[in-house]
Amino acid sequence: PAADLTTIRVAVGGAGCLCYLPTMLAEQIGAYKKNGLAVEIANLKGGSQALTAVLGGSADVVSGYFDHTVVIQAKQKVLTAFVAYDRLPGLVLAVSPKTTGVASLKDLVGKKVGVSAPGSSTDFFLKYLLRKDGDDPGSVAVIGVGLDATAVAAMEQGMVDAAVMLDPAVTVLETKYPGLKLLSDTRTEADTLRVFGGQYPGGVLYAPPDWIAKHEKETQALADAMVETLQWLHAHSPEEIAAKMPDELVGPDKKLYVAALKSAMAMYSPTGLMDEKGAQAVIDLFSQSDPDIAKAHVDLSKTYTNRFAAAADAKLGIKN
Amino acid sequence: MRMSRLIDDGTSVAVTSAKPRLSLVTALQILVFVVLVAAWQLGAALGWIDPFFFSRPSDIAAKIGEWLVTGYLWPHLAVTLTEALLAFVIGTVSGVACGLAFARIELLAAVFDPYIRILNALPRVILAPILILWFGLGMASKVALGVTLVFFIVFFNTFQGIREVDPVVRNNARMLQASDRQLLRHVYLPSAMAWIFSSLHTSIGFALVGAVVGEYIGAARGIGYVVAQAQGVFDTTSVFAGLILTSAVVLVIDLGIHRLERHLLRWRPRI
Amino acid sequence: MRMSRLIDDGTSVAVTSAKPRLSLVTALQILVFVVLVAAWQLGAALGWIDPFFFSRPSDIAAKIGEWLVTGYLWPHLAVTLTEALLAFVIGTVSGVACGLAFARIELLAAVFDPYIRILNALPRVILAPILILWFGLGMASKVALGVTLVFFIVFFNTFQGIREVDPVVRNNARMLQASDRQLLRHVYLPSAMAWIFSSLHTSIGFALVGAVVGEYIGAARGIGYVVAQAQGVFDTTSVFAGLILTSAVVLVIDLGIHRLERHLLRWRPRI
Amino acid sequence: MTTPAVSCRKITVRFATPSGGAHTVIGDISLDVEDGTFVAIVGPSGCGKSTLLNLVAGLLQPQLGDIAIFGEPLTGINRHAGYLFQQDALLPWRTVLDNVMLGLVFRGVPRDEATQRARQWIARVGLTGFEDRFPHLLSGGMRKRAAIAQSWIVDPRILLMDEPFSALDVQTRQVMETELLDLWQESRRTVLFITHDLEEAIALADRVVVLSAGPAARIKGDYPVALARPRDVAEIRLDPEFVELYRQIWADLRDEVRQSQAQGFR
Amino acid sequence: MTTPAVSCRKITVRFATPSGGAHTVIGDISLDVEDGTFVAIVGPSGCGKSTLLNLVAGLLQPQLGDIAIFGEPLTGINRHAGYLFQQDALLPWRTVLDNVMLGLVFRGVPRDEATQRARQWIARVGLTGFEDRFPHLLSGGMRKRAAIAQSWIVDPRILLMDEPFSALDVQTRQVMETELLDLWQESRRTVLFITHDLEEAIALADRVVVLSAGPAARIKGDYPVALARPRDVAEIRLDPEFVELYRQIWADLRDEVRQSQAQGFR
Ligand SMILES: Nc1ncnc2c1ncn2[C@@H]1O[C@H](COP(=O)(O)OP(=O)(O)OP(=O)(O)O)[C@@H](O)[C@H]1O
Ligand SMILES: Nc1ncnc2c1ncn2[C@@H]1O[C@H](COP(=O)(O)OP(=O)(O)OP(=O)(O)O)[C@@H](O)[C@H]1O
Ligand SMILES: [Mg+2]
Ligand SMILES: [Mg+2]
Repeated sequence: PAADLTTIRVAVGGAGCLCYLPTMLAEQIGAYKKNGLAVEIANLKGGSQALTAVLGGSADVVSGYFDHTVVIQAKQKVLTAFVAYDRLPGLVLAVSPKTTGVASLKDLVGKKVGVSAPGSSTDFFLKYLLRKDGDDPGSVAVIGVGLDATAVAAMEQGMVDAAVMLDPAVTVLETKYPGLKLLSDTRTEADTLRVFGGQYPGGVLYAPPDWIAKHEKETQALADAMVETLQWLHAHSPEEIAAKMPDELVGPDKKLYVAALKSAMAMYSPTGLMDEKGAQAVIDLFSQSDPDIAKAHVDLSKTYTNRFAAAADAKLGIKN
Repeated sequence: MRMSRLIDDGTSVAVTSAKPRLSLVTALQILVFVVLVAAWQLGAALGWIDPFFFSRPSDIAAKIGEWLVTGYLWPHLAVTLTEALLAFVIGTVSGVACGLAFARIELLAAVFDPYIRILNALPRVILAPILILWFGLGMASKVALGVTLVFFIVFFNTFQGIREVDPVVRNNARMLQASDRQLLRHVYLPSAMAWIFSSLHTSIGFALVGAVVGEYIGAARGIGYVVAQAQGVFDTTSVFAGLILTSAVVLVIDLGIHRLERHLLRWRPRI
Repeated sequence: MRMSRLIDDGTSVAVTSAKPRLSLVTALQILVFVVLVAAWQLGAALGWIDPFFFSRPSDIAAKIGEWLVTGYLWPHLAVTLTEALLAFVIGTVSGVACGLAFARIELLAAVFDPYIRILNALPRVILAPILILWFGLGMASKVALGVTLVFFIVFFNTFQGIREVDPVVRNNARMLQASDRQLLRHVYLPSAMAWIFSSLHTSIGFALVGAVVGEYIGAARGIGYVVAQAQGVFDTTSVFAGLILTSAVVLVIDLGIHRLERHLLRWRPRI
Repeated sequence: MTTPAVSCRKITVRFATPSGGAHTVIGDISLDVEDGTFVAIVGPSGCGKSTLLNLVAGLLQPQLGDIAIFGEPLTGINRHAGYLFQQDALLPWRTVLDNVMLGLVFRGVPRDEATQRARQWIARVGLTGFEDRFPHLLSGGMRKRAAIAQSWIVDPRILLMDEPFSALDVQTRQVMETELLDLWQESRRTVLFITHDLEEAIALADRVVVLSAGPAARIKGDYPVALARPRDVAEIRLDPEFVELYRQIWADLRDEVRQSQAQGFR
Repeated sequence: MTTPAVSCRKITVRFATPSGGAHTVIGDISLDVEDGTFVAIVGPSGCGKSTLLNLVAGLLQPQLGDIAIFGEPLTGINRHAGYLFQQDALLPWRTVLDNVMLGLVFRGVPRDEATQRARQWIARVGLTGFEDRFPHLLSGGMRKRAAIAQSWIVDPRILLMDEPFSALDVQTRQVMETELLDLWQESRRTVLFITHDLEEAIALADRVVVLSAGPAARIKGDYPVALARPRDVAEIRLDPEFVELYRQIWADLRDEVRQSQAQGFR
């Protein structure tokens, strides 16, 4: 009965992004309910807004990118991730179909490159790639183009020469322009390893440590639900997953959704555990890009805990 | 153009430049609608308009039909309308009240004038996260956003409307020993009424904008939420369907305002 | 309260309820400012206000100082102001023109009335992607967004202002054989001037809102871009610094509008 | 016979009442005014005099009947007429000078010439020194005089005047009356002149039309004034013919006013 | 000696001119009005009559001099005065009935009683049947009559009237004049009455004050009218005493008007 369920308010920074899919899928397959939770998902315009909402107390838990827990430490706030459901970041650096002559990162110098918003994970990702390649990040003009239709339009019309994008936007473009040039595709493990030298966490559930301390039971239940969902996810085909998702999240083009899901499947972690190397990679990346974060000496141990996910794995008998 | 409304007794002569006839107006309105929609549909069919970005009228109609049949839309619409109406009422009442106070108390107006202008120039949408902070992710933050839009529109018009009062009429009431309250009620408010109503037409739209944008930035339900989600999955049809439905509803509310205006301003000479 | 402005010749008697003296007003304005800033700073120091969300006045001032010294801000400010001013001018001119046309041509008004209201009720921010699609990521899309906000505010007020013209004055001009153009220029426009100016005060703010929000959603420069970047890395200080600076600039523009208004409306009885 | 300047045939005007009924203000009036005649219209307050002038000006269309101006049916504004309104009708956003020259500006007279002619007219109505005042800074009588200059400067073929002199003191009024007669004598325009002052009506007009009390006002009497021209508006009131005419019309008018009062007063 | 109802001491009023200078309208006027007297004020158009009434009403403060009402210095609105304005001053958003009862409503008279008294007054000014009309649907004279009822109904101790009857036809005017005299006879209020009609001034008043032509108008003459009361406003004009007084004041006034015209006209 609903009365027995604890209500948890989860803020998502853009529910349409496939990177956050497990959050919604858990609701659809009844994983939250099974674990005694009633989850209310609020959709926010971006990850930073979701984070702000949690810090301000209007939501309990964020389903968002892990890197925010790193960035926020520079502001003397601590947020702790307790389930990492993406083991790859899913960021793609694609070249506009209108632009010719861009074959490598070097060719981007002096060009306009779109990111979802200046200062966002996509922005940092771009700068990290450039720096790693030995280019000056200041040599490209960064333009905020959002994540969805705006980004697609900007690429299609050649308003930007390249852009960092996420799915399903990448798949939309790939379907329309089959030969789309991708300079980096971290939806694949290979590219992720090449770029970051290890797994690199994308979407996680995180919350303030004192909330976790006060809500051990609920946190564990969330972790349990999430790991169950991940297991379910890997046990089903993209078509079956798409069938479970609500229409408004699948959108009008089911084929496209399934296609996007296919390329995203590798992204989802089967265990919900954080890879320490990956977490450290995030800190390194951001310390390089942002002097404030470098100064803050981010404490890795505060940014995540594998305690809950490990317990969930144990319950389900998953071997790590 | 006539000096006043005349009674047409049927046998009468033709009257020059009368109000356009209702049936003609309706016919033209429908014509405009049909032309626009047909152009859109045709443009999409011929590939001039990319349906990926602009959808198709037929799809939108189908989507609206689907929503109405499944009842998917009602709870979202109800939330958005409640927010918009609350924002409208709160913004209007506070705008009129502050407009009155500022117009009547010169010192207040002089001192706070720059502050009001600064607030009016603040991009509220950027402040939305702060509003969410204060008011949470529920209705309150959307209402607050709407109020920040409505307030200024109503405020500036009320303020100016009050200052437009005919000084002779005002002096007449003062000589008839109207108290300050009575002056407000019997002179300033009725005199400013045309101004206030003019701002209401703009602000009902902005109240809805506030609600929808607020939901768009962060919410768990409402039209803005629906639209944001649809935008995230490239469902342009739903985006347009949501926008069109809300506009239609505002149109109905605005009609109500128009009726009220006609009643309250029936004392004015018709032009 | 006085019927009209009197000349004060120094030797004269005390005049009741004169305009509040300028120095007093300035003093009070500064007082309000100081109290607000002090409360803010103190609140932050005492932990009542979380500087993470609201920053501190001292930090904001330091940030503004830094921007001014390094010159970081100027190009962004220039872009935003250009966009806002363009939106303001285009929106105002088209709003006044349409307002005039609608007020003068009854059929036009009757037929397009519902369409104007629907457009007014559309949440423009959601349409921003479409505007970007049409106008690109440069200035044009921001100007367009600003125009969609300014236009309606000016339009509704102009429309109403024209209808408020004193019928006797209008008939007098017609009997003096004013052509339709002359009627517009000599009667309708001056008569609607107070209405138009009232809407300008609101719309200069909205022009800026349009520019900043447009940049916030997608741009390579401008205050909105700066603010979006700062918000992305939780740099509240820069967010507030950006907002405050733009507001200050709007204040200056609004002052100019106010001057112009005073000049153009010098014929009115002072209350 | 020449075509009359103004010809009203069986005019009826009704207004809607707030309660939804109809209020017949003018009931079946026919009136011809020959070109070049000076007609004064008198009648009780609220009987429909201004309404009649609005009809001739083309600002109002009758429910029944036709109006012809110089033989042409009147549609829209009467392009031959100048109208001095009963109410304040100066453009409040124009100075006295600009207001007075307005009609000339509308007719495309060059600015210099218009200014010069306006200054002359301002002098004739005694407002020299107030050229650059806005209307709200003038006294009631001064506003009226500015309006007189405004309507006379364009020298219309038909001059409609609604109580032009009632806000003026006796002396100023005589000056203005003399001015009007001089003007009329020169150019022989057609004048329709509403006044409450019967002496003024007789002193100025060729013909005095008495309207009956409303509702549904009719023409109660129509008196030719055969007094010699040119007239001295002050002296003529002592003329025995004048006195006799006054007595006649007054008797007529008094009945009307009594009736109107019987309907309205007490 | 009793305290005067209105006492003006060395009043000077200046207005700013558009060119930035000062225009002295009233120059050093002193005027005492005893309680219960009926004072008529005459003077050339634009000399400052309305300005003087605004001063007494407390709507305008003089640059120099003091005004006392019943011995008390006047600050702000004059609470003892009712004011019938020269311009249209009815509330346009109120019907005739609501306008007339406004003063009573402001004073807290119960609605029923106020309505009833307003209806009586509407009848007295001959507007029965027009109670539910808005002002813009009335003729000029009807609006003026409604305004008269509006200002008389509250029966103020001091009644200020600025050309109340000039928009009325001769007969209605006589009715209203008689009405005013009756009212005044009953309650002996203090009346300040501006008119352009010298006959009216003498017929009604205890005292006729002649203002000089502006700028800086002064009191040119102050004539007591010793005619017996009660008076018949129609008959009294034939009284030899009346005629003599008229001649005297007229001579005085004519000089003023001539001077004002010399300054302004031609
Ligand atoms: N626009 C209108 N709507 C309805 N009734 C009107 C309108 N204008 C005038 N009337 C009515 O028509 C009648 C005649 O008005 P009109 O102004 O012609 O009178 P008038 O003879 O000029 O009176 P006065 O001498 O007082 O100016 C009045 O009863 C008035 O109430
Ligand atoms: N608000 C004002 N500002 C400047 N000048 C004014 C103002 N009001 C009146 N005046 C000037 O004061 C003078 C006297 O005006 P006032 O209205 O008192 O005249 P009046 O005697 O009532 O004339 P009338 O008989 O024409 O009504 C006029 O010259 C007028 O221009
Ligand atoms: Mg009239
Ligand atoms: Mg006056």
